[in-house]
Amino acid sequence: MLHTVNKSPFEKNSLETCLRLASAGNAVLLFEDGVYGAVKGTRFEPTVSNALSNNKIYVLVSDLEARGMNKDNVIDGVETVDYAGFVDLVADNKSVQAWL
Amino acid sequence: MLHTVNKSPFEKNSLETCLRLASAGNAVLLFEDGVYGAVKGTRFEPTVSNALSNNKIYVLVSDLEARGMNKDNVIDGVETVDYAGFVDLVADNKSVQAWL
Amino acid sequence: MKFGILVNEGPYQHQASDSAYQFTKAALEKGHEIFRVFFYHDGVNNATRLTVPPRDDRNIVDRWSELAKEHNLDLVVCIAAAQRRGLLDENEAKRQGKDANNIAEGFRISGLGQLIEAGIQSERLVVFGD
Amino acid sequence: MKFGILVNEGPYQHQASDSAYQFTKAALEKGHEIFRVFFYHDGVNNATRLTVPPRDDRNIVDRWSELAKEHNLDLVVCIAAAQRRGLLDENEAKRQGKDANNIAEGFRISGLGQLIEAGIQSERLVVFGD
Amino acid sequence: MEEDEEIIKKFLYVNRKAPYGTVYALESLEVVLIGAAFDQDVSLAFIDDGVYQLKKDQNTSVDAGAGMKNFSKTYRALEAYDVEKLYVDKKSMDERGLSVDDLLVDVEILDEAKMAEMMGQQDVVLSF
Amino acid sequence: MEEDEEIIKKFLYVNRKAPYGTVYALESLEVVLIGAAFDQDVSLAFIDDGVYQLKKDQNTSVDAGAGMKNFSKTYRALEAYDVEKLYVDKKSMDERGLSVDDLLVDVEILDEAKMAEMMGQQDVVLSF
Repeated sequence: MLHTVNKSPFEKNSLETCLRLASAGNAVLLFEDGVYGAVKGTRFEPTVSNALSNNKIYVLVSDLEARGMNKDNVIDGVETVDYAGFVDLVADNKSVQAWL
Repeated sequence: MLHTVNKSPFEKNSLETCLRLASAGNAVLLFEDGVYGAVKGTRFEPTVSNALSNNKIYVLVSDLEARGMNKDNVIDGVETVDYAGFVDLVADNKSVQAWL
Repeated sequence: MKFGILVNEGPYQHQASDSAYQFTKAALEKGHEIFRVFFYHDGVNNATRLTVPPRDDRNIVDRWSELAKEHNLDLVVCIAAAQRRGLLDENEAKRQGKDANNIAEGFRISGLGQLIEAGIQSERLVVFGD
Repeated sequence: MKFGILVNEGPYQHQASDSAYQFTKAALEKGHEIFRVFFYHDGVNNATRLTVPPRDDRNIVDRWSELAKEHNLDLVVCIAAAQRRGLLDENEAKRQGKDANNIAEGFRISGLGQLIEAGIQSERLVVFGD
Repeated sequence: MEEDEEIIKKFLYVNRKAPYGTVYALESLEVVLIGAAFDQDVSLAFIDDGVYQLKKDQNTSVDAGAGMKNFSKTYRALEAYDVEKLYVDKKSMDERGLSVDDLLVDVEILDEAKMAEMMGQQDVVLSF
Repeated sequence: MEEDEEIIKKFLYVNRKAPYGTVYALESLEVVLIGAAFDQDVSLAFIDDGVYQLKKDQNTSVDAGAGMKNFSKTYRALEAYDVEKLYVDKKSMDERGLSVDDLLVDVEILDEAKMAEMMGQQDVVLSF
């Protein structure tokens, strides 16, 4: 199962609830303003780093670059994908849940 | 100065930042989904109760009633107002800041 | 007292336009003056005459038009925001080579300067949004 | 694989429509099939032909229309959501007694059943919103 | 709908937003009602502020000021449409000081493990 | 604008939202630019995710995928419009691990007491 989160964890509670309710082994994609959750050095880094023991976490690189960051800013263990990679994630998982 | 908050404290960080940056003596009005911040028995009751020592806090009664609550559900010390009261709050304060 | 009102969201999706309307009505009932209601961002979508809401629900656009008529309100739609979102009056439609327009009675399209002017001329500016 | 796409927000105000477009394009480039793109809530505002965005910015509506033409996409606008927000095609305008319509090329207006059908017929449904 | 006749999928509607502040709760319910005609296996989840959609005693009369359409009674009608699986997130209820007595309809309260399990079984997840 | 000639008010623009995810940052900047012609006393506050509006190295080229208009350089042009009072909330920077070196423009970092004081001096507060 793939979870998508498009909101900043500073602004909204979507990422928090997503990580609380995602089953072990589920994939999580951070995109749009959700990419801030994937960034090193923020207040949310520990939360996201811990989640990596349960879930694969991905971040959409174009949304990261639009916001002035790149792969080097991403928490160790979080993988960057482009839109083609986003499509593959959807295809590879049985269902997709958007945490709007 | 009057601060308005229209989002639920569970969903967004507006109330938290508003209370952090409101000066002592400022008024705060909770309306729309912001009214959940005025309700007794929630995780945010202590935060809002504490803020009452610095700020007057008001809640719009029609938005409270739309959401299935009334004056009896409101934290002690938070005052209910109707739209006429909202207008008075705006008139009585030198400026209004909406925490969108 | 003279109030200015800023509406940042469209009808139905967010409560902002409802709240702004109820506030404006209450202010008028208390004898205050509304210098201007300015519609920005998706707020410009409040100005379309093409809505057909369900019969058992409120008609947000008509409510604004009627309030404007009754109290001679100045309802201004931001031209830049309106262009992005497809709100046009007859003149704008002609100027842009569009074959239709959709603005409702009582609204007029103008520039962002009208918002700044509302801030200057009003004694209070109240913002409604998401 | 067969994908369905749901777009819940209008153009420009939120990134949802941009993301949905980029995703749809990437899926097509990878050889997937798009069963339908369904526009709901403020998403219906993506279907207006009256937008005039600044020249140095993308034209979200045209982009969808062109992608639909190129790949024969089924772009469906929810009728109930469209009525609340003032999106009409020629038939709907006539039926509702409105003097103008604003739907863009490549979009069609239909019922919510089309969303459910997209859920049933597509192997994956991907939702973009606020 | 003929071609759909033999496909029965598990549809989950995820509701995480409060009513009235935005239209999502109302328009989500409209999808559920239309969807009921398709004979799919439907579940509704109420998480975070979505649990407030089910709060009793909602009153939006124009006199009361909000002037919006009160759609809360429609949740009671869901049973008649064979929509009977309403799941509520326990933590969301607890954080808001809500109990089942505060809700308009019968629901099943799920802890995190059970909610996650239920979500994992779905074919189509609609979020608004 | 003749009648406004002698009124000079303190205008504050409050920016609390990240760029690109929503249009608020861009359309707020458009108001600031138009407003600059009115000779008012203008300040901008960047709080919460609003500080991300000022992040260096924003890249939205179509090739890169996002395909949106990069408006970040406009913040650098504000000085030419005599918009020079840019205030940034210290806690928002700290929580995001950002320092002034990460920002496109010169700003003044304010602690909570100073930010509250500055806000209290304003006549008109515009939030988007």
